[in-house]
Amino acid sequence: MILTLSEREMEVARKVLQREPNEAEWRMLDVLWSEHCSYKSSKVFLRSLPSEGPNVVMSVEDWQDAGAVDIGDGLALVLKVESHNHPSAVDPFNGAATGVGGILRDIISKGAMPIALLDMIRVGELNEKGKWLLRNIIAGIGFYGNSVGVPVVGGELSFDSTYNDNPLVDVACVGIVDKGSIVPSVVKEPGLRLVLTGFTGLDGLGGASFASRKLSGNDEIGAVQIADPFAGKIVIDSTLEVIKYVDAIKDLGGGGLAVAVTEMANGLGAIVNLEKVPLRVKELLPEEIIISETQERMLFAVKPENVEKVCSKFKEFNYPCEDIGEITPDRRVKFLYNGKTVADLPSELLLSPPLNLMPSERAPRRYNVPKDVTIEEAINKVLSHPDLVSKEIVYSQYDYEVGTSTLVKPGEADSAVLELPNGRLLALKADANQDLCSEDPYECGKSIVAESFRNLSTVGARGIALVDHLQFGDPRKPHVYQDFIESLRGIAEASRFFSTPIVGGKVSFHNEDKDGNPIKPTPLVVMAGLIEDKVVRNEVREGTLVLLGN
Amino acid sequence: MIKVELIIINKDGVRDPEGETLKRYVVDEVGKDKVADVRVGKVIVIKVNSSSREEAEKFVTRLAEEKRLYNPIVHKVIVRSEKIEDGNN
Amino acid sequence: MIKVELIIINKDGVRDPEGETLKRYVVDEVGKDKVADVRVGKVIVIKVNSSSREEAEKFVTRLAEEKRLYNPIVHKVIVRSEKIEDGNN
Amino acid sequence: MRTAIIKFPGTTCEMDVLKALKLVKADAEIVLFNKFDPDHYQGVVLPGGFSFGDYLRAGSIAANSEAIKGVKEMANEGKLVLGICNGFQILVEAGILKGALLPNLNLRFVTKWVWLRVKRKDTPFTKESKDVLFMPIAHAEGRYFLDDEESASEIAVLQYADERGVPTSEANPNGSLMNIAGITNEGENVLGLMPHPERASFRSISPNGSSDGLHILKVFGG
Ligand SMILES: Nc1ncnc2c1ncn2[C@@H]1O[C@H](COP(=O)(O)OP(=O)(O)O)[C@@H](O)[C@H]1O
Repeated sequence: MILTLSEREMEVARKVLQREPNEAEWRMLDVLWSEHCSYKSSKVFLRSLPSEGPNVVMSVEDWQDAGAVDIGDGLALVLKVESHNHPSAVDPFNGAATGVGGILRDIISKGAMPIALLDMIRVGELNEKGKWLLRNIIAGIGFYGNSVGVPVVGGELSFDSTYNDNPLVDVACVGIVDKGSIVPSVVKEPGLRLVLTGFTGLDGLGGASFASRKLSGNDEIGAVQIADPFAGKIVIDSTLEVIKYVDAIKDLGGGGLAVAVTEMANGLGAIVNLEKVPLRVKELLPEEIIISETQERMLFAVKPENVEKVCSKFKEFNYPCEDIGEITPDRRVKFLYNGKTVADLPSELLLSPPLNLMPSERAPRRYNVPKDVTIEEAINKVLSHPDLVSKEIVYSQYDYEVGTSTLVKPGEADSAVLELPNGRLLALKADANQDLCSEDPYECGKSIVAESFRNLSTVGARGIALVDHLQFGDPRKPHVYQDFIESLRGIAEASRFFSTPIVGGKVSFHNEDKDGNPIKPTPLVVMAGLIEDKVVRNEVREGTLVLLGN
Repeated sequence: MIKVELIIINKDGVRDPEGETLKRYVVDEVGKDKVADVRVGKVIVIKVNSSSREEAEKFVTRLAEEKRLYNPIVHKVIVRSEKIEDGNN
Repeated sequence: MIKVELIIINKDGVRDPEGETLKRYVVDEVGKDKVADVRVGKVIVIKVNSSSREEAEKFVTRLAEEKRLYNPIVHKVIVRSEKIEDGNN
Repeated sequence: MRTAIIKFPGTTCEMDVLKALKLVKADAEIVLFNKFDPDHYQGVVLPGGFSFGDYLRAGSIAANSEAIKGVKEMANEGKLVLGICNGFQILVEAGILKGALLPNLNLRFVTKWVWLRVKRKDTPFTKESKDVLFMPIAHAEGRYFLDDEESASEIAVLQYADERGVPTSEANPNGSLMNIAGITNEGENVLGLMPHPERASFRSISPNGSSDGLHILKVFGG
């Protein structure tokens, strides 16, 4: 058994339990206490983000699967960004595609209808491997987004050798929901049934925290998740049909059932009968069912009388749906298999890993300005950089017209504009800047927020909210941790300045090349704005040159 | 001339949603108990100017690796070959 | 159990852009004379509960026709089979 | 006209089609594939998307469904049948329309606004249409093929063209035979096309402010 828990963390667990956890329990603790699920090294700082505002409906401190802001007429906009970097490095097609699937499920978990996606791609040099990565990442994003009918309306494409071994694939999604019908991720009362849809399989066994292992003689299966947008589409359509019958929704992501059940119970208890979980392959062990990360699954908390109504919507499409357990008052999360206890841990312990404040140390500033460059060289260098070529080859592979509401399309302006169901116009933009961030993460944090705000203004929109995604190397390295803290400080300061509350975000550490060097710090923000008057369309005619600023 | 067939298909433990869907919605309609499993993959047929099957197979295998025609983490490959008369088949 | 392989590939007169692209690649790499032709198609591997290869092949051929697993205007199909132990590959 | 918009698992454009059909005052509704009764309707639309994941070949699994048998019946009875994008692929896979739709020559999914020459105006769908229409395509398998050019030319209703309506090879986005973007059947009551008329029905989202898709969809009005 390979665990990522530290000695100190294991001691804490033993002390609280007054016994040695069994293998299944260690694995549960391992995923729930992983950085990915628990934010143990970042939570303190995320709490300092300006997350409040008159329009904010659901924000960082609510710790839900996505943030939400009021956009008038009783509607809320739900917003979320996430990366799928490591899976995309191994299998760019499926890695990128499952990233899209994951972010969509976050949005539908709130009961919101997904209306647009953005994709931000960062790859290294365009050698044989770089081209293979890029080609497959784009194809994977298109495969999933197109198949489920959610338009990809914008994004970024950037090249830097810092991403040679560790490409960054970020996807953001926005959705629309009636403000009063937002579905929580957590339950408030015992007695609710736990309903699971989708098959559980071998795939994605071990994604969140332990390395691949041999299974039935096959190698490395665990690392790979195959995208199935067809199943994803059934999950989206059916989930949106049943939201009126459910009390809480969690999608199954990192850490599988272990994490979804524990987080949904949110301090209450739960009993799950693992033999009821629909399986794709017969030979799965109970301990494996608990942590399998198979895609296209959702967990619902449902009043007993509504279980049938929920499941019938899935079964209509031949999609599995079972009542697997219940929320209990006893504050313990229990997994049973045919009545036998497989794991039994206090909710409180699972939800509160020892926080992790690590040493941080400011790196020497890395200003790296080449001297003696002629203006001609500089212009040639900039204009021939692959970041500045037309991105049509990317966005033309995405169905950005589906939904018949994409007003300003990819390639037409610095932000995308969508028509909302209430007639209002929504602008979206994502920005990051790895070069600036590697020189001065604090200034860079401010700068990327300001840049998104400016980009929105070019179509006539004012930013109303943002989500951030913080991508760094190993936080145990003091310079990396310090970069993280400083860029966050910069982002927070700029969001306060522009009154654009941060309603959600995500942290991705351990982005490194194969020699263990961290990537350039790459925080990224996605901002949403509303157009108050009409869309501004920039039109440059022959003979005009427009420069702003000093 | 050697005709080399390269079959690229997901490894046994790796899911194949295409095969699953085909089984569930098409094949099972004809006879549910008749078929145990359906898998879908890609086939590449290359006619190589060579007189040795072994050499031709090696050539195609190397090509598939170098040009990343498959992803060794997800796929397995099966290589077969046969000698053919020029231009035939 | 019989493992039946159904290979679906474009007829000779129908363009096969994937094969063409691949061929261009190869030609770039190793020279024009090495490779005469490249074609890319699909393979469906079906495990049929049957003890006769002939019967299994017939079943798959009928399935392919009735359920239009291929489009006779553009595709040709090749059916092959082999006997396997239950559960094995 | 009482019109069904059939939704298969994986269909993505049913809401957009409904929204556009409302503009032409059609009496349209979305029907799930396993609840479709052809006798209830005078017209049917198969919208775009990825029915059954488009596994195997685009449209091939849906083409095997009971619902498509019903569509075939309607086609035979002379009722109006429109297949858009994936709907066109399904009609072809089901043999209701002739030919095949193969992967685009450049092997990529492509989204793009294109000009279309209306080659035949003797179908109910194109009766009073303009000569040149502006609509978006979004597909990976749209290269029309038929092994008989003469008959392809006869059934062709729409061709990819330049702005003036000339079907040049530059205007061909996917390598279709004779730039074919849409075809009809012998009875002219079935139309299949790769471009999306429903996405070209709202002036605000059309790059040039047109709503040419309504020229096709209006047949379901009234
Ligand atoms: N990965 C991508 N996916 C979708 N659209 C993209 C992607 N990358 C770039 N685009 C779109 O291409 C257009 C031009 O991009 P870019 O040159 O990066 O603009 P900017 O400099 O304003 O960020 C924008 O509309 C952008 O949204």
